[in-house]
Amino acid sequence: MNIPRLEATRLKVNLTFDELIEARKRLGREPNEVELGMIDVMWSEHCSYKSSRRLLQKLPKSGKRVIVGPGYDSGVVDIGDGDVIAFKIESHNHPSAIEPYNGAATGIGGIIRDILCMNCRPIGLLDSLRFGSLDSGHSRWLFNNVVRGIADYGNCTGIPTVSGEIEFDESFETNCIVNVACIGQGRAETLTLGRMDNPGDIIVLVGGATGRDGVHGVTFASRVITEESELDRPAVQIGDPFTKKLVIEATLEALRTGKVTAVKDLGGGGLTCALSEMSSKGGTGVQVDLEKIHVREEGMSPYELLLSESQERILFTVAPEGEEVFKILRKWGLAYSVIGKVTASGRIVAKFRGEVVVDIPSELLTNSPIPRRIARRPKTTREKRAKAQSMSDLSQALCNLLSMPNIACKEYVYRQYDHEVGVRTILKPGDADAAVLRVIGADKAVAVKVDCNSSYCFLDPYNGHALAVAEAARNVVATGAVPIAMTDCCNFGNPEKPEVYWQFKEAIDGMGYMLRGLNIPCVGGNVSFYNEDERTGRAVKPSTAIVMLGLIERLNLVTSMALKRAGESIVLIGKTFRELGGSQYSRLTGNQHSNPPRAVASRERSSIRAVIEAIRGGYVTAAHDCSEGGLAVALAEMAIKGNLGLTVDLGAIPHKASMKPDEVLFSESSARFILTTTEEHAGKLLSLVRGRGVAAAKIGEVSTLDFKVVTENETLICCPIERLRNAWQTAIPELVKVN
Amino acid sequence: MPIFTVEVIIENKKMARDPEGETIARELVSRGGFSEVKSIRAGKYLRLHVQATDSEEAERIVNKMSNTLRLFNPVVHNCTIRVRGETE
Amino acid sequence: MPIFTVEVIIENKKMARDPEGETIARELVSRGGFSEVKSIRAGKYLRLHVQATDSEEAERIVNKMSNTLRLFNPVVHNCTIRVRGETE
Amino acid sequence: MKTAVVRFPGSNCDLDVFHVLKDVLKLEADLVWHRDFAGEEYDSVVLPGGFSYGDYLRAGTIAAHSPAMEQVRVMAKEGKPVIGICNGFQILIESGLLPGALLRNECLAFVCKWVKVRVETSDTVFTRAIQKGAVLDMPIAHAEGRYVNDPEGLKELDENGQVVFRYVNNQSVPSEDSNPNGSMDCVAGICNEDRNVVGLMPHPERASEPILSPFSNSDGLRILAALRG
Ligand SMILES: Nc1ncnc2c1ncn2[C@@H]1O[C@H](COP(=O)(O)OP(=O)(O)O)[C@@H](O)[C@H]1O
Ligand SMILES: [Mg+2]
Repeated sequence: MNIPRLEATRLKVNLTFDELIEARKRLGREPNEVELGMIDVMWSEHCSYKSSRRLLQKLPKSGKRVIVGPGYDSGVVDIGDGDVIAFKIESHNHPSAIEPYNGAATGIGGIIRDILCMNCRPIGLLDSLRFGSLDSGHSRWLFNNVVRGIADYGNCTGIPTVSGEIEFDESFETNCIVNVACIGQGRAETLTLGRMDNPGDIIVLVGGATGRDGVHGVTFASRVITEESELDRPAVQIGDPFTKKLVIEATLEALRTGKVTAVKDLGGGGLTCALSEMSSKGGTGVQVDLEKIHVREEGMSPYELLLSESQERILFTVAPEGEEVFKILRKWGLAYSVIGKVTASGRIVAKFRGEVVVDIPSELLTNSPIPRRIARRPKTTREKRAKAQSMSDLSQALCNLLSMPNIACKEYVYRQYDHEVGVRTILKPGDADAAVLRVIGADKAVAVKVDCNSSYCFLDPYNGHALAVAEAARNVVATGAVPIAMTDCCNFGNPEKPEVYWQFKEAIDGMGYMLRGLNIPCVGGNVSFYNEDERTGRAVKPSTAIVMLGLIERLNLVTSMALKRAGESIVLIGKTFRELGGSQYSRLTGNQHSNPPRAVASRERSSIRAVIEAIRGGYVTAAHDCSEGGLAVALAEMAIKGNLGLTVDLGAIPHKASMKPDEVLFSESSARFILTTTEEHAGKLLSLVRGRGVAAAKIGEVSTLDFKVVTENETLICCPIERLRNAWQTAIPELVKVN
Repeated sequence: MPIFTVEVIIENKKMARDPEGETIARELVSRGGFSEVKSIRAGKYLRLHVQATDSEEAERIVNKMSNTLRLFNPVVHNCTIRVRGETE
Repeated sequence: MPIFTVEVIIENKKMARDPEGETIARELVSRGGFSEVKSIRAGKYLRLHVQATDSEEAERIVNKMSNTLRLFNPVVHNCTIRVRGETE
Repeated sequence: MKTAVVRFPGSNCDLDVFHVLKDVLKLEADLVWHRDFAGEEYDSVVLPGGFSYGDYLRAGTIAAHSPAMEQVRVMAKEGKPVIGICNGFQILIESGLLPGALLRNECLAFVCKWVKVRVETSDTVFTRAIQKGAVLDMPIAHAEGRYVNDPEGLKELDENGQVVFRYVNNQSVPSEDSNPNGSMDCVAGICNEDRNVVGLMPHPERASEPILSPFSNSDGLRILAALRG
């Protein structure tokens, strides 16, 4: 019997000694080469979540709207009338760091499949990106190519990229962060779960032909990037959005026949991962014949066939007599192969040229041993609070803040994204804190945003992650939505290092605290570890992108951030404290080392409830949350968007008398919103909010003139809107132009 | 100093996929009946005029340029530089 | 029958401009140190494997194909076809 | 009047157009797979936007060779209304039903934004009910929309009144800063000599419901409403 062998296999295993012993014990014999490869991949950090699994359990995951929680391809929530939304986020940091264009593109490809698997149509993409400073040529190269990769893939597949965020910080210079999310819409009664429940169903591999590409992609993502990985060529896939578009349409059409019982994407871990996860979830097994797989290259070994990560592939299980399904696949010009069937054995059995080459319990593959990880608080995290230096010209300070890349307008990026396709996007990138997508044919919409502030997360992971959850929630609330569920993507360094593991542990606790406080369930997530540069030994700032989903119950509640009419009142919700640690203003003034704003769940909850009530009451004409850059920046953004001026009285802003004007204007205290309201409604709005125990004050009025902040006896800021707009809009295009 | 015509061709690596070439071959060329065409790879093409003392120098300059501007990424691309001779 | 490697190069006519070439040229200027590069044109490149009795036939096939299938738009493109020789 | 929305592999605005025709305009319309398309069953046809065949080689080229385009050619000759939106426009150009070329945007990037286009003639099947000089708000979303033609071709188009739409600024004037892709003469859409085949880069179907428009109007519907007959 001539079975091709891959000589290097044995050497490439990343399993630890303990894991090897455990594998042998559970299997009751020595695993063969192919089985060892499968165990290696499935027990990698990427597939097994071995360092994070236990801690992730601590996040709240139930709620009355949750239909599918963590553990499946994506979370699914009920938005009423039988309509459901599936959403999921995933990281593609490692491939993007060495091949930004294809790395980001295939990230989009992967996340789309996760939605498709639930029998939901993908209706929106989001991207959460972190790079080093745009002053660096390498960062500009990463930035431009990541954005182009997302644009080309999303645009071609016809899924609008509706929202996102970008942060620039030196810690991401080598290890950029590329997290992409997808949301999909479906019906509760036709949801599918990626699991094999019915022995006898046939297993069909659909889409791209299997090649040698990406064998070991997963173990690669679970390692630190080294000089060597620059040569690890096959680990970065080439995206093929055209085939993906065909896969999307064909899959949705095939699912409509009712003959497709489950769908699962082939991503990290390839066929091995799909087969073992689907069967172990259903308590079933599989029998497959590897020769049946349609291949792109000759002479592929069983090992390569089972572990290839070729793109644009998807696995179906089909009820016997599913000829209609094959007809649909042929119509869309998709290749497919019937590779085996579901069994009741609980084992993955694979044959190649008549010989059994794999016979292993699927549960062994999906249930990795959990290693002991130690958490130790690093010494340097909490540095003592230093006072930020004041800038005397506050007009200039505001303009400088507006042109800081973390605050500046991201139009350069979202112009490249088709954010309109699908005719659902009511609030588009730049219109509001979150994107709003209508549900066609119904009087309701959903709001989505992804958010995180890595400076806060770095200074105090617990508090910073709580703040990220709160900000994401406020973002959807500001558009008129009630936050109903979230999903997250954690990006950390090497979890084997106690300091990193401590950050992770704190992060989960902080998120859990805020989620419980706001009563928002977590329906899934993704963890990316080993985001650190071996050369410098430096890890990225810990950051967890929070995707928040909100439901807008009636379309007339949709609220944007632009100022609407001169004469309207400007109302500030929430209290302003001296909280400039990690703020953009302290970055501007050269002082980065104090504590971030404090996250207080009860305060967030009250502010959020008050704003939701106010919008429902019809009192709000514009809303915006206060985050980076504080009150002044938030006001400036509203003014720029509405092309209107305003006058705000500093004295009317509730704050401690000892705070200096710049501290009041640029502090990034959480739990705050700015609303505008008509003169007629101002009184009602204030009493509604105050009645809920939340601080609220009318701080000024919208005008047709300049942007003004005044006190009783002086003018602190006076800027024409054009000057603000110019600072805000030209900053990023100018920076990327530099060579 | 003479002027050389130099070509730069950037293609996906041999072992990498080329969805564009594959699609053109499948959907256009073979449907159009040109069965003699067995395979297609698509790439990007640049034609430069370079002033240099000789063809080696011309090649060196273009090589340096391709790397400086990151016209290709060695992780996924092959880059071929050809000096096509002197231009009058 | 032998297989020939044939190249197809599609470039914009002058009138259609070449923003990509212009951009690369501009970047070179702004980086400085590449004053030897006098002009840049960007185009699309296809590498075909064509089965034919000889190189003339290979060229004829590709030529016919380029016109029939409109691999280029004659209003705005120039198309160059080159047989690069036999493939083993 | 029955309209076909032809779906090529990679079309992605097919469902959007279909939604507007069915749910907004309440027209009789079918979503037709390109291989099943029989022109004689329809009174008009829409070639929707998207990335047919991935836009590989050049946007629209591969779809232009599809047998469905033979059907469209016959319909065009019979004087039936034919509209190509974005990728549909590119397909009409590549199949020779409309003159010129659509090349990569001057900025070399995909551009998605709302633009203003001026209606240059009321003398087409799709602009009959719109006054010449009217300015419409619609979004564009494309990477290859730079309209190019040789000088004679361009002159001829202009003289025949075949330029149907131009990108204009807030003063309703075609200008460099209103031109999102570097098109010659700010051309955003054209028609054939018989004035029944129209192609345009902006997406009327995305501007057909006030809720989707930043200007709360439904300017795009004014074009698609022509399919009522
Ligand atoms: N990478 C991106 N992709 C798409 N849209 C983006 C991206 N980055 C920012 N945006 C959009 O720009 C606007 C401002 O984003 P951001 O500065 O993160 O807002 P906030 O400060 O409220 O979190 C939002 O509408 C957001 O969706
Ligand atoms: Mg943000």
